[in-house]
Amino acid sequence: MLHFYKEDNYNLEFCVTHEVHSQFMNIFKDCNPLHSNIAFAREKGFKSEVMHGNILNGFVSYFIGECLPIKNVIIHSQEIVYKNAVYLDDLLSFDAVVTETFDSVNAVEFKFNFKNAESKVVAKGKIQIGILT
Amino acid sequence: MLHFYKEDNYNLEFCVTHEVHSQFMNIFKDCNPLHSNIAFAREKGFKSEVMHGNILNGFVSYFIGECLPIKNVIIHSQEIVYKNAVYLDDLLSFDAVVTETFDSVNAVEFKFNFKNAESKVVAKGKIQIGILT
Amino acid sequence: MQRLDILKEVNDIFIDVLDDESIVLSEQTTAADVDGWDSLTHIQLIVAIEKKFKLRFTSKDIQSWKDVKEMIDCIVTK
Amino acid sequence: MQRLDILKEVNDIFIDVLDDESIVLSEQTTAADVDGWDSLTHIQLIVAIEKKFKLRFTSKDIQSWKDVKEMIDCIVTK
Repeated sequence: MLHFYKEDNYNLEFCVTHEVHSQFMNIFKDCNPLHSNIAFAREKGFKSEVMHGNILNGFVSYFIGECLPIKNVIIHSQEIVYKNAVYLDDLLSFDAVVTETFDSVNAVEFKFNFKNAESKVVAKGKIQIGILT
Repeated sequence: MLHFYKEDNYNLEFCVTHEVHSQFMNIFKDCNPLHSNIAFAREKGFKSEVMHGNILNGFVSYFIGECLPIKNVIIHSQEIVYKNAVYLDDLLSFDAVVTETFDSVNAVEFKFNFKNAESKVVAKGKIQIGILT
Repeated sequence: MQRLDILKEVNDIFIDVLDDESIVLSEQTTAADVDGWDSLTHIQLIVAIEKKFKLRFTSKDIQSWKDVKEMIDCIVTK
Repeated sequence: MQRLDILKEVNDIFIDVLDDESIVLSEQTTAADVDGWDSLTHIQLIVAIEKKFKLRFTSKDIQSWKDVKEMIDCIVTK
């Protein structure tokens, strides 16, 4: 498919800054203690407040909307599995690869993962997009 | 499983306000023309700018973090399929139902959907959460 | 693969994508017969079928189908 | 269902959850033998197995398994 070929890969970096975290809570009002209360998070076995998984989905939105060779795209579906906790100020490396293209319906499938600074996979998933003609 | 029983259901309402939309773009920097340029969106067959699908995932975050009977939960995985475009100021009805519980590993699975004011399903998906002990 | 096995697999894909256990396809089924078979669902169905049978349709193939029979004809010949 | 069929199904689940086509389980395989079999993956594996075989383990069942053999023993008796 024009612009997308199997095994094309993309790499980006994201940082879960205090600003991202606090603005996410401000928009979506998810202030669950796991995300906002260090004592609670520690009691549950985490080293500090766990960042919202859906912050990573926001980064995926940026990847699809802004980092592909063309802008006329739309997300059809996406899935994500969280593997390890993300903490404030974690610098995440994002890798995505084109796994399949479907010319008949102008669709492209990617797999992606986010790794933290210790190269641990913190989340992985799939996205299917459509090309708007 | 304590607190969660198969077929328990939840209903919430969300509105994709201008504030939510603009703040989402402000945090995640996804200003793809489909989301920000009415002429582009119309040329692609939509009635105006299409709201980011991942705004709905932010609402899912709120549902899990703030609307369940207990707060000691964490998202394991989630998936979403977008079925119809969401526009600015759309009022969305969110329905979720417990589809399975897994006592052995303290996990609960939900199915959910978002419907717009015309009762059209705009997105549907699944979430698996864990209960933190 | 026999036509009946293909129909069964395609039926399972429809149940999964449309999230409707009650779907029973026959070769005569058309899009109009299946609740929720809209344009985006159509894409999800095609993608799922292409993946399952490890084949690729052309957009011309898809446009020519009038019913499930013609879809299966096309799967058989790929 | 025969033990070998169960092992095959469980192997497919491991490949899917761990996203690693190269996984070949035997009854002697332990968690230490499989790259990436960490605590969250473990939950995903158990959930997928419970769904696939339409059964439920207890937390006691799971804690008692030392290898894949004991997991299959448990599936067989459910």
